[in-house]
Amino acid sequence: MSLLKADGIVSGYGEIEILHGVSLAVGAGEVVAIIGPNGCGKSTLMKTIFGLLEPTQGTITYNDADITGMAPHDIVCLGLSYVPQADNTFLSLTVEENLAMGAFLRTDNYAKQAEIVYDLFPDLKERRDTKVSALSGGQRQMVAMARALMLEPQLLLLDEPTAGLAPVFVETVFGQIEHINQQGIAVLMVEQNARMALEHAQRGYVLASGENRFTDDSKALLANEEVARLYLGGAA
Amino acid sequence: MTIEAILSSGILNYLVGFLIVASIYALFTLGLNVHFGETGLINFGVAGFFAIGAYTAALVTKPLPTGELARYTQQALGLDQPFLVGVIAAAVVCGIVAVLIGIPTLRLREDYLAIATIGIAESIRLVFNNEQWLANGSQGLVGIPRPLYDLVPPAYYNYIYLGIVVLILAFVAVLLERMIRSPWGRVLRAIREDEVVAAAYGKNVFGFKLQALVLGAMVMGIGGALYAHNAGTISPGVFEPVFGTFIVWVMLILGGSGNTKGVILGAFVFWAIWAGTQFATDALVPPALSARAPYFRFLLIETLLVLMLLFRPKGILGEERFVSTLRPR
Amino acid sequence: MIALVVDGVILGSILSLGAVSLTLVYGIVRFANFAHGDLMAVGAYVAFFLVNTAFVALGFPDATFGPLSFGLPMLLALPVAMLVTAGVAVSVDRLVFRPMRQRSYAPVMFVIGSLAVAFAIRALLFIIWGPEFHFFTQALRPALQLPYEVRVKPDQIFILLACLTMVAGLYLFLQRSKIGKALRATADNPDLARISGINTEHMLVWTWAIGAAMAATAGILLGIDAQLRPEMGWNLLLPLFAAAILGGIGNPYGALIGGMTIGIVQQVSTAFLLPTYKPAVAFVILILVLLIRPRGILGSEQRGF
Amino acid sequence: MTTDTTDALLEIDNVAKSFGGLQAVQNCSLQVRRGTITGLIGPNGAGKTTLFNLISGFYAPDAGSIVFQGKRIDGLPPHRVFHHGLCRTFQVPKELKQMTVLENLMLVPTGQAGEVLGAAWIMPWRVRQQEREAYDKALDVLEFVNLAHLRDEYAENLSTGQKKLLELARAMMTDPQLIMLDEPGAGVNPTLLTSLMEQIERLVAERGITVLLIEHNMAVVMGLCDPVIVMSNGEKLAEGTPAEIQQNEQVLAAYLGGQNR
Repeated sequence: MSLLKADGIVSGYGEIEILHGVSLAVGAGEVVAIIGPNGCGKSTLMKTIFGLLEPTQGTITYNDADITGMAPHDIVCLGLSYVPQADNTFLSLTVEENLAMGAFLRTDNYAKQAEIVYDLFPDLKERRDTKVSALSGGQRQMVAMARALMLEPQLLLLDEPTAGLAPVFVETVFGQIEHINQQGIAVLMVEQNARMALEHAQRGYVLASGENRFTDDSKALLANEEVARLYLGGAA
Repeated sequence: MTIEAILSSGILNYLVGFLIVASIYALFTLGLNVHFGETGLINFGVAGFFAIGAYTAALVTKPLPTGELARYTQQALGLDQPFLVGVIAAAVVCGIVAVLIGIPTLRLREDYLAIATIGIAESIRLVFNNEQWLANGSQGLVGIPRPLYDLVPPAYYNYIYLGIVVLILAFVAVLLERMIRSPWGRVLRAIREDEVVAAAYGKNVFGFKLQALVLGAMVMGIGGALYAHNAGTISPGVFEPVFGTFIVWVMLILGGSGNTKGVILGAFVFWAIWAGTQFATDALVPPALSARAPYFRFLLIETLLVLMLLFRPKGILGEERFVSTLRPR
Repeated sequence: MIALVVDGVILGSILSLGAVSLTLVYGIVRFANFAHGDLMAVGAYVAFFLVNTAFVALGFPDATFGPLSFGLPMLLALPVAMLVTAGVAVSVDRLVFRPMRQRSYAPVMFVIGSLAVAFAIRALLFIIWGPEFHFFTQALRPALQLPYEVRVKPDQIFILLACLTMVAGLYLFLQRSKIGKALRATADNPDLARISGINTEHMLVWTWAIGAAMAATAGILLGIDAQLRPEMGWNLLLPLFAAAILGGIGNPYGALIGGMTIGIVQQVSTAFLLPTYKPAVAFVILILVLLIRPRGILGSEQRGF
Repeated sequence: MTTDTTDALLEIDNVAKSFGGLQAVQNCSLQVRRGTITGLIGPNGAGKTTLFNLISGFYAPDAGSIVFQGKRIDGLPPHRVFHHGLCRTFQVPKELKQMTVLENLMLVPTGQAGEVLGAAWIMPWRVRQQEREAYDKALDVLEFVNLAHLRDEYAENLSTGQKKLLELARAMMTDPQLIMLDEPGAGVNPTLLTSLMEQIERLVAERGITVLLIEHNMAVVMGLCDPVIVMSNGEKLAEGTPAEIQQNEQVLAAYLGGQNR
């Protein structure tokens, strides 16, 4: 049974249609990667799923409930968290406070969940009282993910978690994603770092020009030569 | 009725006085239109330039007090110059003040100019209020000469002055309209819309903003000078922010910010509304509260501005579609 | 001179309270609110009405606290005035600024709107209470004699302590409470706040309420120290903005230092200038700051053109 | 892969820029040769747009130098950079909303006598003549980008795709040495895209303008650009002909991730 299901999504900005009918599904506890050349509509898909853009066609269901066109504020309550690509931390707040903001909707004491999250990111525990603006890019990405985990989501949406990070951090971030998944949390990530993403995912979707191009097991995608060629030269 | 009787009738006199003041306010509105309407500069200190213009004109055209008068009136200078010299001096001094205030603020975000212009307006008022030697302190100056006063009998003088004011207003309006609706004005409007684009296409944004600030301030200075010669007497109390600044903003938004005809229309329409509210408050406000009646009128115009901003931000006329009138059609 | 500095600290503490609340509002609503000074005046007049009219009519005892010029009625009036002022600010936001937000107006329109609100509030104060000065009390209290010929009124010590308590309270609120942290988060990154499930419209209501309540307190304290006039808010506008900009606009802790600095400089300037020049002194400091350290004050790398 | 430095129009040497701890551009050195259409590609976050902002004067670099036609331009304000002969467009269209399409274009030409305060009074003939020239040129450009029918429309009423074209049209109003295009093809429909590519080629061939463009559409890059420069993590990773780039292991790795170290 799928946790999240998007069916025939048509979406974009204003009059520019970026997605021309994309479908995907994420099962409980799965790690799924969306890859594809720049401009193929990966981020647009993420924003549409999370209610930041409204699709002109298609439906999105989560746990069998229709969430198409719902406000992000309400989607968060359902157990779906989103880490945007840029500006994804509160820079002037401390690490601890960023986590507290992630747990804003919780009415109980969130300390227990904070401990669980800190166990996932031991680096952050040491720096819990440091302002995020003093952290490195890789650490900030961890704060962003930690914030999104505070509501104990069943599914985490990650938009380009390694964009702009130094290579040494890229592996760390993927390691963290694996840890998160081990807690039983499903992950749907958009990545330009396609090889690494597929190595850490069970399944992958390859988008091109706003349409599904390939859908397969990640090992099969990694072996597919056409996928590799898509990145340089075949995107039109 | 004889012509003389008509000319000196009360209603007509009232109308002429009304038109003179409305025309002077139209000059302030034209100046503010260069600032805000065209360039997007927030000047909350119109009253400051109003005051500087009025005092400059007074000090340049008045002679130094002599004899008995000198015991009661102090003024730093009294140049005894003709009317037009005073008007030009008022414009020049306002322009210089605009440069001084523009340099620290125009590179920063728009709120800073707003705060700084309030500052200059308040400070100017404080200086004229407290510095007795400069322009007779809080009592202000009286006996500011009126141009061409000996031409006709005093009862008809207002017609002459109305002519002078309307001529100057027309001159300034035509002058400004052509400048605004030329490539120069196009740059100003581009800065108002997005100064990043203007800079990316090679326009010296700071330079153009400064030109606009100075030009608008000079027009306000002319308005101030005409006010001083009309009233014949000025004191710091005249340049309170409600009368000096706020009313001008309401006129600008009402008539149509960015449209020369619109802002002149706004000045006249608003001044008519303002006069109308006087009759209304006289009739409606109980005599016991009559001292507070003006504040009912203020409340009314403040509400009017908010309603305009919310429901008709483009004013009566709105902007002309094309900036440049020099282009081919 | 030391006496002037001491006076400056008292004035500075009131300015700090005003500037801290001004800058708090600025950080969230993101425009310069020119009606902030007038919210201070609203607070002062509401307290005046309670203490000198309502409570008297209700037959409250008019006892004063020891050497202070006021008593229990004032302490009761303070929270009521804070609430009323908060209500005024929230209503203004609902009637004027929220429609503008919904129509995504440019920031300049909000600034012009706030000027209209400022004058409207002032006109209402004139209509209700008239143009004359008002005093909370006519009673004169002896000043305390301190070393170095410093004379301090007991009221002034109360003012200083009250301001410091309020600012400290705000600090704790922003640092410790859930809403306080959410306010800082919203000021920092409104989009991310929304994604995290924070309702930013609620945060705006909180901001206006807290900012106005603090402004009301500052207004009342100023009324205790000096007198009440309908234009008191307008006269405070320049010192308040100068303090907020000096401290780095949007930064409450900077505004505290800025307020103290402006207060002390204003008072010390009276040794050389007429006291009526105080707003002009604030203006000169403002211009100097803009000339010398505008970037440090903006706190960002954005370039001017 | 060798670059002849003698005909370098734009030389970027060891430029660095960070934002509050995040290194957006670092040790970036690259050159744009005169008469080329140089493509700048790289994954998101590689620092391409930051580099554009550094070159065009919207940011001052923390370190390094930017030399254009033998003159240093780093640290100059944007309008001075423009007058050195360097023009840019914006990734997210920045149309002047309450101005017509035509006047968005007529703003651009340099040396307009009418931009001097009062020129409309002092020398109306000259201003009028220049306005006619600007008008004719603007109409030509609008004709080309298929916006001529919208010339008197307010720019804010255009669709996003049309705004993108307006962005390009504005750049075409100038006669610079170098045009920097930030994703000119994004959101433009395929038919128009083909003619857009032709026009860029004509700019180079007929008017001798050099072009530096950021583009994500690989068909555009590979069909139009030579050389192609690849950026990754804020620095230049590789440079070469489209064919070379397509076979470069390092580049493949940077895009696909994995072994780029």
